[in-house]
Amino acid sequence: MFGFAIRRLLQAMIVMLVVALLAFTLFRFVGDPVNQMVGIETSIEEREALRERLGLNDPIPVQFFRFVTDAARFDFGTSYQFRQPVSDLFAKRIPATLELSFMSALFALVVGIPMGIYAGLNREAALSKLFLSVSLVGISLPTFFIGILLIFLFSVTLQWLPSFGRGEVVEVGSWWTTGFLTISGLKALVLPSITLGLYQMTLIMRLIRAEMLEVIRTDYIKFARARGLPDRIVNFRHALKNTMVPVITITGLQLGSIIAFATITETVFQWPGMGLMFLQAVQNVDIPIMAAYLLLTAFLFVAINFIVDILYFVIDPRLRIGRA
Amino acid sequence: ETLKFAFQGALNQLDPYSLNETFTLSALGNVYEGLTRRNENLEIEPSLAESWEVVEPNRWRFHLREGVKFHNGNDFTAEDVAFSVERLHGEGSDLAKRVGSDVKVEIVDDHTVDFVLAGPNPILHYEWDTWYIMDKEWTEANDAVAITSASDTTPNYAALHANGTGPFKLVSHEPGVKTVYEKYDGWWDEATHNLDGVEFTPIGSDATRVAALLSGELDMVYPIPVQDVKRVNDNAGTMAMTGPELRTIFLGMDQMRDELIYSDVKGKNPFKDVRVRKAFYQAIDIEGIKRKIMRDLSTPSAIMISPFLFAKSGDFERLPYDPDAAKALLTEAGYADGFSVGMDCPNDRYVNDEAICQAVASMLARIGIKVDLNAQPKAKYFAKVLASGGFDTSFYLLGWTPGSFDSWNILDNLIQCRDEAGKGGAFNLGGYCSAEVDALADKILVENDPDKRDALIAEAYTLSNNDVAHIPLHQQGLAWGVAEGVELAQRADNQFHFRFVTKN
Amino acid sequence: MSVLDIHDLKVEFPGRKSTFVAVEGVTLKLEAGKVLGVVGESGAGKSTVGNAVIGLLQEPGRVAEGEIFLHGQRIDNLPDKEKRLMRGRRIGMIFQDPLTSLDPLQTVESQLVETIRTHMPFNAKEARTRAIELIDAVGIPDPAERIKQYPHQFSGGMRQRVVIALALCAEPELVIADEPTTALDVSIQAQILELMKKLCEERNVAMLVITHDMGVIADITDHVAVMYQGKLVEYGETKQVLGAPNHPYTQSLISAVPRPDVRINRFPVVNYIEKAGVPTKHIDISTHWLGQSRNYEKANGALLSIKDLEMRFETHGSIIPSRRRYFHAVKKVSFDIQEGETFGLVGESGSGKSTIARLVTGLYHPSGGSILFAGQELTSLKDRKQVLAMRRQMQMIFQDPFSSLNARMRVRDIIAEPIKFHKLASSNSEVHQIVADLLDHVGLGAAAGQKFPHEFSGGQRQRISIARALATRPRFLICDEPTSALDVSIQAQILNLLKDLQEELGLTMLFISHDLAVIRQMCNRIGVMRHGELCEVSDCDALFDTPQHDYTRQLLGLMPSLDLLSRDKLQAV
Amino acid sequence: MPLFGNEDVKAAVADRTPEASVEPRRSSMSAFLDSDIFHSFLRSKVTVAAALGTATLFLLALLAPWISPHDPFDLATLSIMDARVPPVWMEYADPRFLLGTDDQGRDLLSGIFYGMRISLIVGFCSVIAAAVLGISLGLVAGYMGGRVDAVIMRIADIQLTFPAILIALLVDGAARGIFGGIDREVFSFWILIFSLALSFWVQYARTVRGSTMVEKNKEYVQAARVIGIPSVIIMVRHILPNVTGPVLVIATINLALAIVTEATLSFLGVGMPPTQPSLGTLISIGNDFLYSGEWWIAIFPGLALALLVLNVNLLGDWLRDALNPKLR
Ligand SMILES: Nc1ncnc2c1ncn2[C@@H]1O[C@H](COP(=O)(O)OP(=O)(O)OP(=O)(O)O)[C@@H](O)[C@H]1O
Ligand SMILES: Nc1ncnc2c1ncn2[C@@H]1O[C@H](COP(=O)(O)OP(=O)(O)OP(=O)(O)O)[C@@H](O)[C@H]1O
Ligand SMILES: [Mg+2]
Ligand SMILES: [Mg+2]
Repeated sequence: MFGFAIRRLLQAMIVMLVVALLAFTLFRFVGDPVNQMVGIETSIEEREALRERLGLNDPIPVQFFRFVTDAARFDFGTSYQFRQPVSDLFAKRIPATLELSFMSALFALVVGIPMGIYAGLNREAALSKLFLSVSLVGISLPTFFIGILLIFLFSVTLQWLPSFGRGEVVEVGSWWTTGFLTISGLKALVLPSITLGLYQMTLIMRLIRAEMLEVIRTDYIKFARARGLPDRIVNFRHALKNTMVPVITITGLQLGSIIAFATITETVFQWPGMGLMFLQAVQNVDIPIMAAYLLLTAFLFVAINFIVDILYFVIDPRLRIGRA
Repeated sequence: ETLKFAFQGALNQLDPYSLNETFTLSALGNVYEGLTRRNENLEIEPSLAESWEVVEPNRWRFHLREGVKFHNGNDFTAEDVAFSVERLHGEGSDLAKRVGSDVKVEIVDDHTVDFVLAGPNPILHYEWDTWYIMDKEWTEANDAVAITSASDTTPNYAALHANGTGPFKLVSHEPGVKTVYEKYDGWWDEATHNLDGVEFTPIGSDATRVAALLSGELDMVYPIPVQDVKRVNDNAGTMAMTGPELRTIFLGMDQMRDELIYSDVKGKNPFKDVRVRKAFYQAIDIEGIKRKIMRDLSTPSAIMISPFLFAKSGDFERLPYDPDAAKALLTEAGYADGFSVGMDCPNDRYVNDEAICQAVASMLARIGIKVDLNAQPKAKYFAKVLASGGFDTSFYLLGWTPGSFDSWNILDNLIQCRDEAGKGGAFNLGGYCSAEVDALADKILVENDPDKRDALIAEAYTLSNNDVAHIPLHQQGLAWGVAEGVELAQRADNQFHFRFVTKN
Repeated sequence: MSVLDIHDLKVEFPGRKSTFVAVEGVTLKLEAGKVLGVVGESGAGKSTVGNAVIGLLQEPGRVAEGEIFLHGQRIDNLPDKEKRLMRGRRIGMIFQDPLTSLDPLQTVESQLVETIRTHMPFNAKEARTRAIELIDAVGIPDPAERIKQYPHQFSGGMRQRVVIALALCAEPELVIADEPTTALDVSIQAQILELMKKLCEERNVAMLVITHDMGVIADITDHVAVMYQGKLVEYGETKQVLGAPNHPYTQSLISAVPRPDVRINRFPVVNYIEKAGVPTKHIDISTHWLGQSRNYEKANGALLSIKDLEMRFETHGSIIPSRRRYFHAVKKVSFDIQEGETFGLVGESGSGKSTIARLVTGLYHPSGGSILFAGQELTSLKDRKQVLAMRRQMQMIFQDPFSSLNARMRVRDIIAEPIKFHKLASSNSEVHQIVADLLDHVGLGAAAGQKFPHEFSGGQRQRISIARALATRPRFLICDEPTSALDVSIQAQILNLLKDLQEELGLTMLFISHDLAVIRQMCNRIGVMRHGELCEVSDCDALFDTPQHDYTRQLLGLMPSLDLLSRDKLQAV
Repeated sequence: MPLFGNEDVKAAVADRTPEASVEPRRSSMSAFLDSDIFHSFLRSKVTVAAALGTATLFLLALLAPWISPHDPFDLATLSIMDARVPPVWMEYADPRFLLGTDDQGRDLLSGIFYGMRISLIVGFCSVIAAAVLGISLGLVAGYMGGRVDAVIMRIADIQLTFPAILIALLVDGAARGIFGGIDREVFSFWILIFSLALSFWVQYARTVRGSTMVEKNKEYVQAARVIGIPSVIIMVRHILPNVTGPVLVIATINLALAIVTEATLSFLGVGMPPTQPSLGTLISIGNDFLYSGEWWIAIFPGLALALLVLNVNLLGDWLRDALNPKLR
């Protein structure tokens, strides 16, 4: 188990390094940062001087080395737009994105899992078919369109829920702001969470259904029935637990993509998270922010993957003992 | 009362000298003040300077207001003005041109400052309403004398904090998220507003911004897309304020290169032929654009400046829309079958910029010109077409507001000859060049008599119009959304000042 | 009163086009403490009977007619809830495959406890005590400790014991065992059968054993029912049915069982069982295509000579060599095979038989030792041409007829592939002819070439495999358990076919099997393997009459005694 | 020891029936019409409707140049004065424009036909590119194993950290940076396909790798190796056809996903340009007119997109269940 963790950690580091290289090289070709930093009336000499000062004229490997060593110290440089350290900016934005992602994931799981179980156990039931068809709508419409329609319905027409922002946030400790503690904060979470979670919910529901359908055909489920166990035990203790292994993998990966897809939802709802900042950075060619965002997403993804691997050990005794 | 408003872009940082951009300057203008300011009608008024006079042709004297205190309690003195000039010229300043580098500052006494010029300049103070005076002690105490530069690892204090003399104090600022202001009780002027505080949120998406107004979450949003003006007006509790803006939108053509970069015409540059430029001009149905794209929220323009900024603008007329004449001109120039040309266009900078470019493309298609449209976000667009990108364009759409509200700025930036590197008319992307116009511009700069000056300007416009140096399209309109009970002044330069607001 | 009473049972599976009748007119009786065996070839409906009794017929199957009584109570029409209460409590079930019958994510204890508590009014602690008793009763040492483990920590035999414990934990009156030992090794099979028999007697339980293995029937049953195509064709006391079968199907079945005690030239094939399609054609090797370019130089000495062959598999990879772990699958094995001879390899599962076959064919690269084929050292061949020339002379027939043919290719393409690849024919039409001819020779008929493998039965597919192997005009044929996946009756046909072909073509064969009886019928010399080592090599008869090695003796002892079987119609050599 | 699957049991039954071996071969078409898959298809009304719907939409897209009342790509035929005409059943409508026009005076109906065509072309091309890339890498990784496998799968891991949206933003930016002033009309298409393919291949690679690892241990592969057939041919001729079932399912689902993702990218401004609008571009254009009463500009393309994707997804759903041998 320990050796396994070390190995995974090593792999993760390689992944991160490659991502860093990718991020760095890609961004070297996106737009011209100097144009973003200065106003429209700055002369060409001044621009050139700034370019020199920023090290944008150094040889590429030098720039990359600087990039990696700085990134390892969580120093992603200073944002061209905001004139602030990128790490500070992200520190302020991360709570918003994580709270949104958390709520969406929660929504996806809390709604998706029971629906999936039901549809898997009652394959032919009308309600299962309804679940399946309705959930398809979730993956048939682009996220941004769903978001806009929700705003149109719930904010503009019915005026029940806010259309943008996080509402009132409360500081918890010195580095976290939460919207969970105020009414307006909670209300503000509703529409974006649904928008973001709908797609994942659909996937999770379908995945659980498919896995359920397969598992209930296995010999051990047949044997469990032959032992006369009540349906409840067969379905939940045996079947559901066995569907969990693949479900965890995919859900884990999906969580990673929730954070990435938050970009769009945050744009639609003006949610002050990392994704919104990233998209603005792309538009303004704010290279430090873009680089940091990519590294951060990659890091979150790798971390989630790591946790998923560890979860396997908890769920699947075959691995737990087999590796030790 | 608290005013909650949203703008399309963000207030990225608070240093008043680091970004010469309308919204940033406008937002900071509530906290900081200049020696002068402009009222609702954009007329120059005394602000931190109570009065000024040109004591000698090259010496301007400013009498500073007494008893003014910065938000931190420091007194405002001549020292601060001198310091502000110095800082304005510091490295990384984006507003250095507000005060020419050859201008010397002489402190006469605590509340009198002289500006000594190299030559006469009648428009010296035209842009000083957005040159904000900073507190010397505060800036020095917080180690913020140097203007932020991106390579600094620690942020400049002044980028995150503000200490001005203006009607509002800054309470908190989260870039891109929220900025909170509070009324400054010690303001020297009498407050006509009734606000206790202001909350600003940037909302990038048009639909979301409008929704936030319609749903009653915000008191004011701007800009609102022209198509939503009606909806905002029809909605109970909101209304749209529209008005003319000073910005002129125009098309430019590369007349400098011997061969166009983006065209199927090889070996020569069709835009060097004035008939081709004229054909392009006459192919454009400006009324159609006005009605269908701008929804009547635009003023077709015959010259490159807003009629509000030039008294004689009524003397000019647009070339008539006439596709047949355009076609004939093309034929005459030897392009009977038309040609193709790449067009660069921003898609998030001006009102309906991309839609205008598309419409232009289809109008030109009617006279046989195939336009390959490349519309992109402003950052990428400017990086490509401006000097830093090597003027990499053949045909482009651009908008311009003269910061000084004066035509010389236009001649200087857009019409004057330039060289390959951009010396000269730095934003004359197409590289139009006329020795006569340049000579006129030089005269205009030093002419102190307003009438003579206007005549010279009119002559310059006539010359460049005859050459079809650019194709002026229109002045775009302003459209702000306001909730019921909120009254405010909509300035034509698209600056929003809280001191004009009342809310009940 | 009998424990189980099945009366005129008919089970059908309604299908899209027609209703498939899986079982019809089956009437059986089973007394307490007795064992009833149900035999029959695959698909005869044996499992369906078992499933019908316990009420777990797979969708859309249903009992269409007839009645099932348990201790006189009718159970086939009980409502679902009562059926569930009956399962486990009154009827226990044991499935074929212990590896998949247990939930891999639950400990043995939790599975036992939940079953016990479902059926009996025990609290958790009592249930646990009983679970340990049960595990002890089925002969797993150190039950209190082992019970806390997960299924994958148990060996196959132990898992099957756990399954038995689970089936018995509520003291049912009837136990149904559906092929309870098919997945197990011979030695473990014997232990499990012994255990089941013992438990049955001790607890006075009635047991229904479903199998297609005559050995199992002969060993443990009191009565036997023979099923054929869903019908009960014979039913009676085991001794009587095996010794003097009445029904022609039973007769043919019994005659097809290979025996360790007699060696026969050919298995009597009774046409009742399966139409082999077209009768096989005789091959005249001197004129036939298969005889062409067979002018290999006669090897001086053995055709295949293996010396000190070694094979290690890396089981735990590591960058540091000292931390790598290996599994030694083949240890210093040496033997020779003479031209024209059939050499048999026997041994329990995992003893390294298949690994040797793969090493010889070049699928694996040996870790040590040498393989000489016709005087050529195989492992040192580098030139691709030479390698191909060697490959062509050696072919292999695999164990599993279902996975050894590419399901996406037509049979004629499967057979034509080696011909084309080795350029053994000059034109496409010649290839066609050869393929048709080969199909004729393996008794499928040329028309079979048009079809896909899934349209054939296991036996027929094995014939296709043989045709494919013959297509390169090989000199040496390796058969790795070619019939272990087949019913005895079909096995007999395939073994006959192989024998015929060997005779006609003068093939040399390496014949691998775990079934001593089959080996005895096929081989001239036999090697016995255990744990990767070759324990003993001797002539066929000598091995059976005077085994030298302990392990060989043990193996021979485990063979089910088939004394009961009828000896009619066997042509002893 | 073999486990008899149901399929195998059936084969054994066929074994007993004398006709099995002499039955004349049926044509593949009639065999298909008689197959279980086809019948499960007919049984599900939803699926039949989805198939019909998909076919109709594909046909409309395919025939767009011939059935569209206007040519939305021919700028010369557009008139700005026709902009934002409502659908015919509303006031101020123009009978030339059945579903109204967009902000440039483009006929929406024609725009939808053409837009669907572009969405589908982008979808198909990216799915094919992703499938080719993913299948090849998956085959090689699964068959070769060891280091090759490790490297390919790590690349896949890295890839997974970048969802399609990010990739497209990056690729778009990079392409602009590298090629300078690129011709948006030409490049957007390739950039889209490239980014979508780049983000989808992993699924194929993982699935194919998994099935390949199962298949390569099957005896038919060993038989081919015993014959002497080289690895590449074994991969292509023997393994590939046996691992395509799941690939087909992924491809269907991916087609739907690609179309939706393309729409999202258009919303973010890196999709197809407005001069060659896909459905997504049309929606994101219309999006600006949602509150101003010109709802038809967004809603009709939105409906078309939803219908298209829904139908394809329904087919994919059914295919997934139908092709899954474990569920039969
Ligand atoms: N779920 C089902 N649907 C349709 N037909 C079925 C189903 N289950 C079994 N059958 C058919 O019923 C017949 C009897 O099957 P059964 O499993 O009882 O055979 P068996 O004698 O146990 O064979 P084996 O020795 O292979 O286990 C077979 O022909 C099979 O095809
Ligand atoms: N590729 C491999 N990697 C690791 N171990 C292997 C590999 N192939 C075989 N083995 C191991 O080598 C041993 C011998 O396997 P082999 O297949 O030769 O046995 P066998 O005698 O043919 O058994 P069976 O009767 O089950 O076919 C087994 O323990 C097996 O697990
Ligand atoms: Mg069975
Ligand atoms: Mg083997």
